[in-house]
Amino acid sequence: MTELPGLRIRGLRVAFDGFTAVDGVDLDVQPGDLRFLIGPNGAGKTTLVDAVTGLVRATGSVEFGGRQLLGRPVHHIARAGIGRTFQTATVFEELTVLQNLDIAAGAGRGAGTLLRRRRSVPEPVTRALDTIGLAELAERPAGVLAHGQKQWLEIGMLLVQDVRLLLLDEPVAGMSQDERDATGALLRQIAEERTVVVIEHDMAFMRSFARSVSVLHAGRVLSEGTVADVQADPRVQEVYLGHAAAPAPEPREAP
Amino acid sequence: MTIPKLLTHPAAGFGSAALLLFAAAPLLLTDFRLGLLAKYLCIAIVAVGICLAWGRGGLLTLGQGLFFGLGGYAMAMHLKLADAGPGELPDFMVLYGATGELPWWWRPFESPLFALAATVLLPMAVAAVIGTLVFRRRVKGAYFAILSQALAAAFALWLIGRQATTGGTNGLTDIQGFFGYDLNDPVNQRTVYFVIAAALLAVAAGVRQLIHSRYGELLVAVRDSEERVRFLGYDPARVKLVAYVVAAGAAGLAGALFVPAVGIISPALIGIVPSIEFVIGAAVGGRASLVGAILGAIAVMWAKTTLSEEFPGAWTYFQGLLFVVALAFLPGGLASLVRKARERRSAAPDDAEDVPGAGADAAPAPVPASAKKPEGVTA
Amino acid sequence: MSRYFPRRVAAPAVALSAAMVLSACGAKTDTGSSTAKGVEADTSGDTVKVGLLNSLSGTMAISEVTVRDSIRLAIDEINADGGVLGKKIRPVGEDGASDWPTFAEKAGKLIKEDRVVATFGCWTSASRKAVKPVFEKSRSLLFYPVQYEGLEQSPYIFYAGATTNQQIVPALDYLKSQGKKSIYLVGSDYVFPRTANKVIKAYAKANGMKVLGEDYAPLGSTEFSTIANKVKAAKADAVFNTLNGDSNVAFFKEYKSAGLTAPKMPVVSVSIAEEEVKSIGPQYLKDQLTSWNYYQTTKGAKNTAFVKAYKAKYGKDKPTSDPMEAAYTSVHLWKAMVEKAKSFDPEKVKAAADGVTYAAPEGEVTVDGPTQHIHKTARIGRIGADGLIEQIWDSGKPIEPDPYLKGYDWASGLS
Amino acid sequence: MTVILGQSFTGISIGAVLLLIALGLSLTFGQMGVINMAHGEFIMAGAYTTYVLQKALGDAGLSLLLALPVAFAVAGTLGALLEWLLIRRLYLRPLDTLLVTWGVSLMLQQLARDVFGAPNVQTRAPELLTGNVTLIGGDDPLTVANSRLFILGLALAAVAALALVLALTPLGRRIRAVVQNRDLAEVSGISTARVDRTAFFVGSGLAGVAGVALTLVGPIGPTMGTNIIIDAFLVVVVGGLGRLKGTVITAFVLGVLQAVLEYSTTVSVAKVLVLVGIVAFLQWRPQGLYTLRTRSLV
Repeated sequence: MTELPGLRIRGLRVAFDGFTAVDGVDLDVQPGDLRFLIGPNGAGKTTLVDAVTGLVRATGSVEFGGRQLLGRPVHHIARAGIGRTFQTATVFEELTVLQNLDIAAGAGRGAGTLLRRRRSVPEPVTRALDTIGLAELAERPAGVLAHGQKQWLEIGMLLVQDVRLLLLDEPVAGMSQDERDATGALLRQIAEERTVVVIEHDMAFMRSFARSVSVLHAGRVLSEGTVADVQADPRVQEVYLGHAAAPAPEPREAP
Repeated sequence: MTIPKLLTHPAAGFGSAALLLFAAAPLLLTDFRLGLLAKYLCIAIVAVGICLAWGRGGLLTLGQGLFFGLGGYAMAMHLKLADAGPGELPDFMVLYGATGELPWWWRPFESPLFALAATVLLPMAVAAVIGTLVFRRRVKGAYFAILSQALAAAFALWLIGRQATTGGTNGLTDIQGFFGYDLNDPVNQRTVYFVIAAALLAVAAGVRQLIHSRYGELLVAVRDSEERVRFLGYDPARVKLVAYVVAAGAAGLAGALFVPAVGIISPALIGIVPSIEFVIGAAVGGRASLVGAILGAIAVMWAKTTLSEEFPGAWTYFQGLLFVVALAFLPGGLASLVRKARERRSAAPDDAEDVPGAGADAAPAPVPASAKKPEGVTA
Repeated sequence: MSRYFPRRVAAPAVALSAAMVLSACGAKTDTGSSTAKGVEADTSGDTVKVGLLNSLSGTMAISEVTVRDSIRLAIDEINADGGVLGKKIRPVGEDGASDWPTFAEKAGKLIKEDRVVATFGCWTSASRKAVKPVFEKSRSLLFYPVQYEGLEQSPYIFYAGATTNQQIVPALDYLKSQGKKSIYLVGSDYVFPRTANKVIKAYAKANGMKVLGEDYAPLGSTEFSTIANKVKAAKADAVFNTLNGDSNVAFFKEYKSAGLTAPKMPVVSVSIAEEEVKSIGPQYLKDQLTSWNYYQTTKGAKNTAFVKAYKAKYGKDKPTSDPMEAAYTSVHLWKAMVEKAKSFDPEKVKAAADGVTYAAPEGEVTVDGPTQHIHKTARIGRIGADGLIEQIWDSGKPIEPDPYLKGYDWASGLS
Repeated sequence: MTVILGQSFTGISIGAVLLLIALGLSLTFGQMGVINMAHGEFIMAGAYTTYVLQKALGDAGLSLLLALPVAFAVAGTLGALLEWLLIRRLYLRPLDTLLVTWGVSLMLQQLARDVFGAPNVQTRAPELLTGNVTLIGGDDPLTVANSRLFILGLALAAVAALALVLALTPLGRRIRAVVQNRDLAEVSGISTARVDRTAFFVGSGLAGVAGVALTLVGPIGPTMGTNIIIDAFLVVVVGGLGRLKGTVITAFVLGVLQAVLEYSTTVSVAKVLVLVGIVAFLQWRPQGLYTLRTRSLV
């Protein structure tokens, strides 16, 4: 296996009409990490991911495997091996699960392949179907899937896309406990070969699966380290609970 | 294969269409009605392109008149030059005061090969330029529709303003021959009909192949969530561009074939109103269904002829009502009714149903909650 | 297996069509059009059909509906009088929808499906140009009721409206006689105004008049402040107006707002008849000039009867106008020609046409056989506050039609 | 010199007409995102209202003044009706809205044709508005038409009124809230459906007022709306959605541009150049002159 690239962010800043959403973030995610980004609403978590994936304009520096990402179009960043999901699962509802995955696998296809019909299922797609457990539902339109299944499908799409870095925005929001556990296991499995960054509000989920955590507050990195480090940080406690000195933030349902 | 399955098989559809077009229609219809059918088929060719660009790609091409016109004028210019004979000016130029010299941009159309190629390639090239600019800047949705309309209107105005070299409002009319064949001869008129029918089948087959290819699936994906496709590493601008250019080529071909069938091309076929009328057939029949779009276009044109023969005012009401009913209450068009009926009859999944987007067809693309604002441009 | 199908079907389709093309070759253009035969009209029953081809919808409906009405009036009169050659006339109406290709399509339908003996209608030159090849190919007759730009002579069209030397040239003669030395040309952007203005410029050059400007507005355009400014700045002695339809309304409102009036700078219009005066409003048109061959106020018992019959049939507030009168007259002229030829056959009707006369509301008119135009009297009118047009000058006698202006030296370079 | 000044005013007065016809759209299209192709027919309804009132009352001045509120109400009601019958079902499908309202516009045109006849109808303008004011006297006088001044005044008054309503009244606040965040507004107890309908009433009503003004300069007929609708949309698009300021500036800029080009070329060429210019401009600034930068995804 080749050396995994890591993510290196320096002085990242995003402003909308006078409001600064991300205000000078420095962040390093080592190759093979399973990093959780937490923080209260409006901390700039999603905007950070938006900036990394080219969706919003930002200043500063974002390097992945030594390559500068800022300023490049979204689809180039995607081809550089960075994939993401959204808070609300966005799969192609009218296409089948298989078609969703096939499209995700095909960014590099030439015109000749594109203009022909799909004759067989590409090998990575078969593998991904197994990994995300949707092999049975391959011919169903994605629109009829349950919420959790859609989230898995999204993750599956990132797998076949063969990204090196996965940026997941609240992947377990709205899932049952069983589904959460399954998702967590899936993320662990994925993180063995790739780098994963997860935005999450669910603290129990974070505690169970995070390898490292960064806490964002008001557009800045407040604290960073292992789960235990972060929980022990008084600044984090203050942000989450006001002045109370509770030992750890309470688990909190995502909206 | 069972018999019912055979009947619903797409090949059977093409076969029976060919049978209808090449055998039944010429036998049953008078020369005049066959001529009308030829005209309808031209509109159906435009609808095939619209089905791809709008139904599959979500690009509301309200300016197809532009491409129809480019194709039509390219063909008509050559035919007028051929009618005039070598070295002579077309009749209208003499009449409206050209100075005896053929304008430089007419010259290449003296060559039949150039003209034939231009009927399709010229609209495609123009579409490629427009599309590249527009899609790169992420102009989409209604903005795209209004811009296409403005361009079609501008082209029509430009043609009208240059009477000495374009025939102005009259357009190019009184076309006598078609590559050496006399268009006055009913036999040749029939031949023109066959050419058009064959062109329709060929274009439909080509677009069907596109729709069922991986590209077709990708196009639906772009329609439903362009941003998501971009995050998968594709450039949606290029995906849309292909659909737009192919639709332009179909419209250009239709325009070119319209000229020998009807004997005239004029700015009246290019502006805003005809451009919208190109869309209505596809909308009524089912924008995302190829068969629906073709049959819809033919049916609407037929209704226009018949209704306007009997009650000219009623046609306008009817046309308005068609838009309202088809789009507000039946967004999948008649094709969605047929599909529902078929689904009700046989719960078993059909072989032909693995078409992307077949399920909800033209039901509106799911819109993220944040998109209650108009589709427009993004930063 | 279905995935292989497009290629399989496309191939036979292409082959089939290629075979069709090869097997079904008709006449080549260079062998002459001998195989193209005219369409024979149906004269077998005790009625004959005639086609009525006007726009009943779209922008031109405004004008063309009135023409349709007067054609029907003429047909009713003829039928009440026993018909033509003992056969009653049955009108078959079609809507051209203000769209030229539709005109061509409907003309084809009238000739080939309804097998009419003659067709009356069309208004714009563009619609006439669109149907001209249809009538020529089918060898069927069209009677065209509107003044037009000349330079045309189709063997299968009878032109019942004025050509340039019966409307535009007399108007210019009148302006010249009034001592007007400079004119400004305003027109809609289409065939008639552009061609008319070519004639006007040639006339002006030969007659020592100056053309101070020439402006065209797109059909349907309703923004005329710039043109009014230009006209005002040019300080011409008169304006020659060939605008069409809606544009006239906006133009005259702007003209009045700019402080321009008929005594200062009269406008001569050749497309504004009584119907248009009504929709623009006499408020804006008072004392402006028009040039036509007929006005509702034209003197004569025949016109009194025509106006009375028209109002009785269509309403008291409906004015009669030149194109309506020409359309009405054209039906009666056709009847006279058919009766002279004793046949509905277009070729025989054409042969009999020369010298056929009819006592029309505008006075006696005569068909000129060689050009298939009509001898008509030119009349300059002044628009009154009541919306009617009062004749202030006429040519005294019918003017011989000269569509190519061959009788005018200054026009030699025009065609 | 006079010509240049005269042409500048012509440009401004063309701009005033554009502003009037686009103003209602800047609310319904710019703020609410509804593409209403029948907007032109609401303008037509306003014009016919003037005609009917004048028939009934006789006096040109009185009927014109009275027509302003009545046309606002007539066109506004038509708009609210359209919103209630069709548009509210289509808020998520802007392209379908475009085509549906096109169909409605066809039917309204034919209705006008059946009720009032295919020919244009005429209204008399009050004598006061048919004259002109001389700004510079002398041999080459610079005059400005009273009707144009009236339209300019009316356009500016309408803009001011709309701006005030949006900025100060509870209705305005609700409209802005719904535009900015529909879901949040709904949760905060605002009936978005009712706000939509009211906003549509106001926007369509403004079209009616524009129709009254147009009777002074143009024809009143069934097709008067179609001729101007695309221009109106382009003004709003170029100005930038959701920005009244953008609509106002764009209307006047396009008016002056049109006037200058018309003077130096021909009317047709000017129109083509303006259309192509707009397309080019949108290449450069796809969101129009003024834009709201937001964090929205799509």
